Amino acid sequence: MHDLAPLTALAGTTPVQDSIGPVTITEAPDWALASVAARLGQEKACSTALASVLGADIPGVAAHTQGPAMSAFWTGPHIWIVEAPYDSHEDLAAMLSAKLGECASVTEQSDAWVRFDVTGDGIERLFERLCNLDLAKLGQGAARRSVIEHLGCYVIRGTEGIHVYGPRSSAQSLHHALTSAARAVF
Amino acid sequence: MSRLPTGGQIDRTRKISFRFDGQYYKGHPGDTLASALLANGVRLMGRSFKYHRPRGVLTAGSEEPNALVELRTGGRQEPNTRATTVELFDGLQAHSQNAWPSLKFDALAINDRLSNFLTAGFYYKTFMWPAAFWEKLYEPIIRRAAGLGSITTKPDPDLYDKGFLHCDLLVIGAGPAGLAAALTAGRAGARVIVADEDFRMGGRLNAETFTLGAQSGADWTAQVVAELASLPNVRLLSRTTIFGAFDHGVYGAVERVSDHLLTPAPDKPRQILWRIYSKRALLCAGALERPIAFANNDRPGIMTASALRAYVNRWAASPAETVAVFTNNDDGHRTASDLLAAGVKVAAVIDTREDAPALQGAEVLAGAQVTDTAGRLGLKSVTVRLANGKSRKLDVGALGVAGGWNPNVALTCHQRGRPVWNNAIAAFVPGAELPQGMAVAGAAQGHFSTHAALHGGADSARRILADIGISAAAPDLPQAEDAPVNITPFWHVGGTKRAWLDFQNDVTVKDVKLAHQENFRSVEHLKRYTTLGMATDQGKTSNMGGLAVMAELTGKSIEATGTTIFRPPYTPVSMGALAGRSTGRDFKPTRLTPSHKWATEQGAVFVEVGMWLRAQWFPRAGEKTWRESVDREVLATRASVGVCDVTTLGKIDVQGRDAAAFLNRIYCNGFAKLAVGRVRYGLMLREDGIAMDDGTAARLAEDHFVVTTTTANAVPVYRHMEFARQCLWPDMDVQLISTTEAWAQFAVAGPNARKLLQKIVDPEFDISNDAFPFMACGEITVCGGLRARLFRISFSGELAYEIAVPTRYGDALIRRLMQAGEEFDVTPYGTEALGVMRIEKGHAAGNELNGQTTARDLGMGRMVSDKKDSIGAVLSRREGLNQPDGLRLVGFKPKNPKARVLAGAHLLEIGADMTAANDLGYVTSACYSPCLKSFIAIGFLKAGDERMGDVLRAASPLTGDDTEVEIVSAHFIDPEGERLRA
Amino acid sequence: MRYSGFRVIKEALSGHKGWTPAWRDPEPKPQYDIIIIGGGGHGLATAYYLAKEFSQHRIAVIEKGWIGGGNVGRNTTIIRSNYLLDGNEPFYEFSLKLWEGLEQDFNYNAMVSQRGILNLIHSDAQRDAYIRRGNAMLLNGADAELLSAEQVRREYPFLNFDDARFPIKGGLAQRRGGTVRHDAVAWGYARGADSRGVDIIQNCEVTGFRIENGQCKGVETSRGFIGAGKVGVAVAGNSSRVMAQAGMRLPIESHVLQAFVSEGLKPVLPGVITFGAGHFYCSQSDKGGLVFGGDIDGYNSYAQRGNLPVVEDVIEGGMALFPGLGRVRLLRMWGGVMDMSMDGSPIIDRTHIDGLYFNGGWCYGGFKATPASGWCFAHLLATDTPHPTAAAYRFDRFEKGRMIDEKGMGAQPNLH
Amino acid sequence: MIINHPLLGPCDAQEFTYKGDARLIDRPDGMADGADAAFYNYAYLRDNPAGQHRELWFHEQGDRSWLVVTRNTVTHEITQVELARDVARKSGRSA
Repeated sequence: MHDLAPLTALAGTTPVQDSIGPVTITEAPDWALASVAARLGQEKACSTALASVLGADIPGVAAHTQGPAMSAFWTGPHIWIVEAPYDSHEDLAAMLSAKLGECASVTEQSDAWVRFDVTGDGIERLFERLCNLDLAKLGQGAARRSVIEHLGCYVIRGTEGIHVYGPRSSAQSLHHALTSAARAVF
Repeated sequence: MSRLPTGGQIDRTRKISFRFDGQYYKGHPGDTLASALLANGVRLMGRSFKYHRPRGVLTAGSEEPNALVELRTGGRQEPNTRATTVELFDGLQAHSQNAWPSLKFDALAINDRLSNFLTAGFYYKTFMWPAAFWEKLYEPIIRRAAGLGSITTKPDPDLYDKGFLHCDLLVIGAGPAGLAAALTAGRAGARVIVADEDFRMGGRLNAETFTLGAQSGADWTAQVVAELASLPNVRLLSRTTIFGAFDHGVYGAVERVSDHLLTPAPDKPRQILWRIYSKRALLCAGALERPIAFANNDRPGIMTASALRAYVNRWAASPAETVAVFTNNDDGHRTASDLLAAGVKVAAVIDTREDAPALQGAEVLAGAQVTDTAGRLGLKSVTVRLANGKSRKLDVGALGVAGGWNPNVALTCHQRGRPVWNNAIAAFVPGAELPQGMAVAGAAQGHFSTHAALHGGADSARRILADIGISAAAPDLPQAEDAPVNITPFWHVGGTKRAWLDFQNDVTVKDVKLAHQENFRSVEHLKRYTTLGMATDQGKTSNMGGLAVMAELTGKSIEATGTTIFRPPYTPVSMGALAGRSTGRDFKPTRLTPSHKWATEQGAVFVEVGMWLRAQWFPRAGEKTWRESVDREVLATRASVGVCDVTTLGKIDVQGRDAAAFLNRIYCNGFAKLAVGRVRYGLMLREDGIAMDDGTAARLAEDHFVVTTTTANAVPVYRHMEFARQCLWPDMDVQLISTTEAWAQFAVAGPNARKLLQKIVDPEFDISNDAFPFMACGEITVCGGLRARLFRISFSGELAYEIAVPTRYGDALIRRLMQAGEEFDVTPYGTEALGVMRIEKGHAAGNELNGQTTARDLGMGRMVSDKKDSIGAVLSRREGLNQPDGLRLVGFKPKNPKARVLAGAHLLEIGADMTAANDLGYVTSACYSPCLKSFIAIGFLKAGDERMGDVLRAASPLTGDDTEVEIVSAHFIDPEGERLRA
Repeated sequence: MRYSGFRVIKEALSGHKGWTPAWRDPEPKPQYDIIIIGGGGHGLATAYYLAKEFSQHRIAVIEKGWIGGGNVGRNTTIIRSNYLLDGNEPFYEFSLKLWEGLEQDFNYNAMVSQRGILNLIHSDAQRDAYIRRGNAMLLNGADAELLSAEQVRREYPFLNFDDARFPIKGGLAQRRGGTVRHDAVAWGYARGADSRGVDIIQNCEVTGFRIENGQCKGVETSRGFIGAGKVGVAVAGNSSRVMAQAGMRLPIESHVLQAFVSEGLKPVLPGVITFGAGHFYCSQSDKGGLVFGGDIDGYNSYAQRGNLPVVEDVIEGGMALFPGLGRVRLLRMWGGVMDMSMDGSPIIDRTHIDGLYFNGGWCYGGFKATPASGWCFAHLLATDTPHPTAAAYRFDRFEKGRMIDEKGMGAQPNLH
Repeated sequence: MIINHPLLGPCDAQEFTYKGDARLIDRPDGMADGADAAFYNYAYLRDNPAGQHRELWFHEQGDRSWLVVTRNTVTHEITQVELARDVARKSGRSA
């Protein structure tokens, strides 16, 4: 095993957490991500294969589904991003491409994104200051891409709270946007 | 003291202290600055724009053209603030504007004496001689006299925010119509937003005395608002102006969160810009009363009758003990009776109608007109011409003018709909073409009675909710007045004295007559020539009068005369709100490289490269200039080894069975036959044949490439490839995704690059020159098992690699490289050294790929394959892009090595005149080459490839540079490429 | 009637009874030598110069609505000649020289105000590009000046130098640039043309061309057929629509550009500034309003109105550059139709139809070009040869690969 | 403006990047005779109608689909939105 120490997207050795009023905004670095895109003509095969890997239905348009070990969300026509705990799945992309074989193109995305988990009462009031998604219609299991302070982000309604994936290199700008909006609201 | 003993929606139990022009006054919660000043006996509040005439309030709302003040001080100083909308708060400070030395004595009031010379458009006819005097003399005087309030140039210390709201129904205006509509929709469970610009909902109900059922208007309002507030599906936004109706049901709104406070609470915004996405919208914006033009109708104390009534009813403030009303319709009589009821003396109601109704408690002068007024700083008397031709003088301190009501149609016209004329009310009402999803109800629709407003609001809400599948029941609505509109249009009293139409801009009836005389007769010409309607009220109080006068002069109907176009914003919106949080350093996001933290520790100097911050150079102790640092970084790299963070280059993962065939069409050069484990330089053309971007494509597997783009073009290139994939060749099996951020990538360059890498690359991977030659690539592991990608490519011209690891390990990797490289004196280098080395090597970059150059210009003409159909190939063959004397990329070496060659210099023959005719090309990139101990440059020269060895001038008259340069190959260093193959 | 200070005083003392119409409203004649379609700035200027400089007669300007109602009545009033390419710079410098003598020439005060224009620099690459441009300007006989950040700070101390996302690193100034009272330009040319016998016919819409065996004989209008020896089209915002009536497809897309004006303020901005790291440029009018704009909305539109995202983008730029703007209020916003050509540069050329000439594709650079555009179009109409400074503005440059692409954006109009 | 995305439903046009006339799908064959004229026409000439316009929008901040939007350039009313890939296939484009 190599001996290089990772940094979080906010350039720390431990995740940053902010509690502002009723909401808590937590940097969540411990996720491995890989994009899965169906090969042309292999859409069905890919869906089936991915579903069995997930142990759950593959997510439909703008949806997120949770499997026993892994979860996934829709990012475009026949394209999904698969999530799994980083410690157990650092090689997620390799594993997926082995399992999906010829029917999909798999690309490692773990470090393309920074993830923030936002929890607490009134997060709707926070997100109406951040992006144009209709939070009232963004029920559990919804996954939409939207723009937060000029940054293209995925906004996912989880079991408790909202997960935001933003471009990793802009982690500090996104963190600033989330926390300053929270202070403005609460 | 003109505060009435009783009444008004003010909290008399509390006193608020404020200052106007340094003078202390007291008011009550519920007051506006205007009502509080009137209550303190202050009628003079401002000066007009052109003639600097003394002015008081004309209205009680956001349409106020006269009573504009500078509110607050320092960085918070806010010019042109309507005293009629400023909610009084403790410690408020306001100053009058556009007056010097003081509001009471304004030197520029001299303009009023000269008014006869300063008629509409006079300035177009003079100030032409001598030409030079315009900027030097005339214009500075005009500019100083013009303008209204002033801003401090200090940064605004307050925060602003933005947000997004969604609803089934947006109700614009919370008067009787809006509240009835909101109640109807709210009870039906629809998602409703109710927005009102006032700090107290209710609209005119706050200013009227009549009852709804058994309740006062204010009580009914309070009850409805309370119910609405209790509904989770209803959102009430007071202090919120809907300022624009945009496409497809999108509305712009500004909520004034903190303007009623001395300063906003910490971290809280002053205002919020809401972008409201609505399925339907109901405009219940009410109507605005219009004045009548007569001689000297602009004196402090003369205001619209509804404003006079509002000050008395809502704020218990009367501008004077004795007042009169001048009207052409019944509503003026309502003002008079309300004032009487409040104990204000009404000297007379002057009614232009011969058949004017009588009024209990006040004399009605039927068929009479106000012909003049007196009182320079405040109204003292009005002169009335009676029906019998005799004239009478009335001593009054205030005059309420009732010229009829204009429905507030502005938002119905924001998508270029035009209002239509309605004779019954003598006003324009909303036309047939409304913004998508909008309906109108109440006074805004021309239905002026409270009964009509209530029922119009409720019925419209039910109708438009039905369109979107929501059925709503009719609410129980209270009995309310249902007075008919009785009006005989009357616009202006004849006479030779000035009668004001546009109060703020000082446009009088005379000016309209002059415009007509000079053939500025279209409403647009009228507006632009006289500035009628161009004041901060956007013509709300002035346009109708102007139109009516022009219609009279041309003999056309008012409808045929038409209106000018209503444009957003409905009322002026602060720039801060429209910018929201994106100010200062937060103007745009910042992208940081994986080695940013480490580079900061090294004391690196950073530079903005697009959104990225990159290390520009790494100064060391004792280095006095940036050049010292950069020269050191270049020499150390070329002598041993250097490391540079190149993560910012775009990376696109290209997979699929047709990946190679796809790239073969994207790049002008061939890619079909690139072997797995190899990298190739690629040049992309735009379809018009001009070079778009360059980079490398590494083939990691038969069906897997990693494409790099320049930092600047990462996004456009990805977009371009998706276009080709989805629109041009939809059945190619290709999948694309950006991996720019996923991998931390470092260039390791210099003779010792391999030795350094061999220390961290895991032993099972052979990176010897034979096993891993120039332009090889592969997936490897480093530092004991970390997955990585290695590319043997060189931008510097040295033996070089680019190594990529997952971004989270980028920081650790650069530290490890530095540590492992100590024995080679490894040097981190920044973008400057990178730039120097690429110029020394003659590599094209952004300055050369400037969107105007072809492959041929860049010396890569032969790369454009004619054996295949690739994007841009065909149009790159056009004659204009293939001239024998066309531009070619070449190198330049100054005859005197110490002489600077400047990027942006132009090339001319020695001794040739500095004229465009002699322009032979230009220098694109230049630097000092520490290796060649000389300045060097590259750039484009006409037929440059045939001019090797010639000497030209690189001239930059802009900077005073003029250097003799020899034309050389752009490849200054290692032209044979031995180093990078070593 | 000649305008002068004395005249103003004389009229003031005699009740302003002597002022005559600035232009007549004649009925169209059956036949003219030259008809100009479009009573905007360019059309009126063309007619003016045809009559004054090229001694042409029997000229009519036909306008669908009211004159000056196109982009000359709806722009941000900036004049400048700070162009890079040989195809452009001599033309815009010719235009600037005409502006400098315009008011005396047509006896109308259009408030030509050479208060200077400053393009701010925020990166080294931008400086390199501006140096290249500034030198091109000087080589073409225009004026240009490179300013350091400190010099910029001295002239505009209130810009954001200390807390900026993209720091100001200098600027390229053209002191002879400035602003003009835009409506007055249309009125001045109209009055000057009218006084030289040109018929200005308002409320007369062209509905078609009468073309007989490859020769344009005149135009069908809402007021009947009007014959002409030559027809010149100068209908910015409607170029494609009008030329389609002659069966032509143009290298043009029509886009909306929004512009903005603030409430009146006491003087704060000395000249015209353009932000180099965002979409924002601004000047202050003599009335005191800050007149500003930014980028086009980016989609084809004839609607003369835009949408919120671009409004916000422009004003974010304004606040980033000038943090004191926060409490200034936006008074009015509007949209104009920009005929965006495929390389960002205009067309002044003959068409393949004899007697039919075209002037258009001005993108959002049309106002500053008004005098030279009129002069050069008049030159082409009168002599059938292009004016030297406009010789590159040909239709066939796209087919031949001789684009004049200042920004290097290629054949995508919304990027120019 | 609001674009009713065939998969995602109503989306703010701000999330999209505009390219232009949907005829840009019909790229000529670069190897065919007369390609020069065909490409000149393709790259440079536009109908630029005042009215119905079929145009290409890229959902850059969304699902990365290219769409063909039928929009009225005078009223901005949008009457149809399709996935550009489907349109391309319908018009006979393949690999």
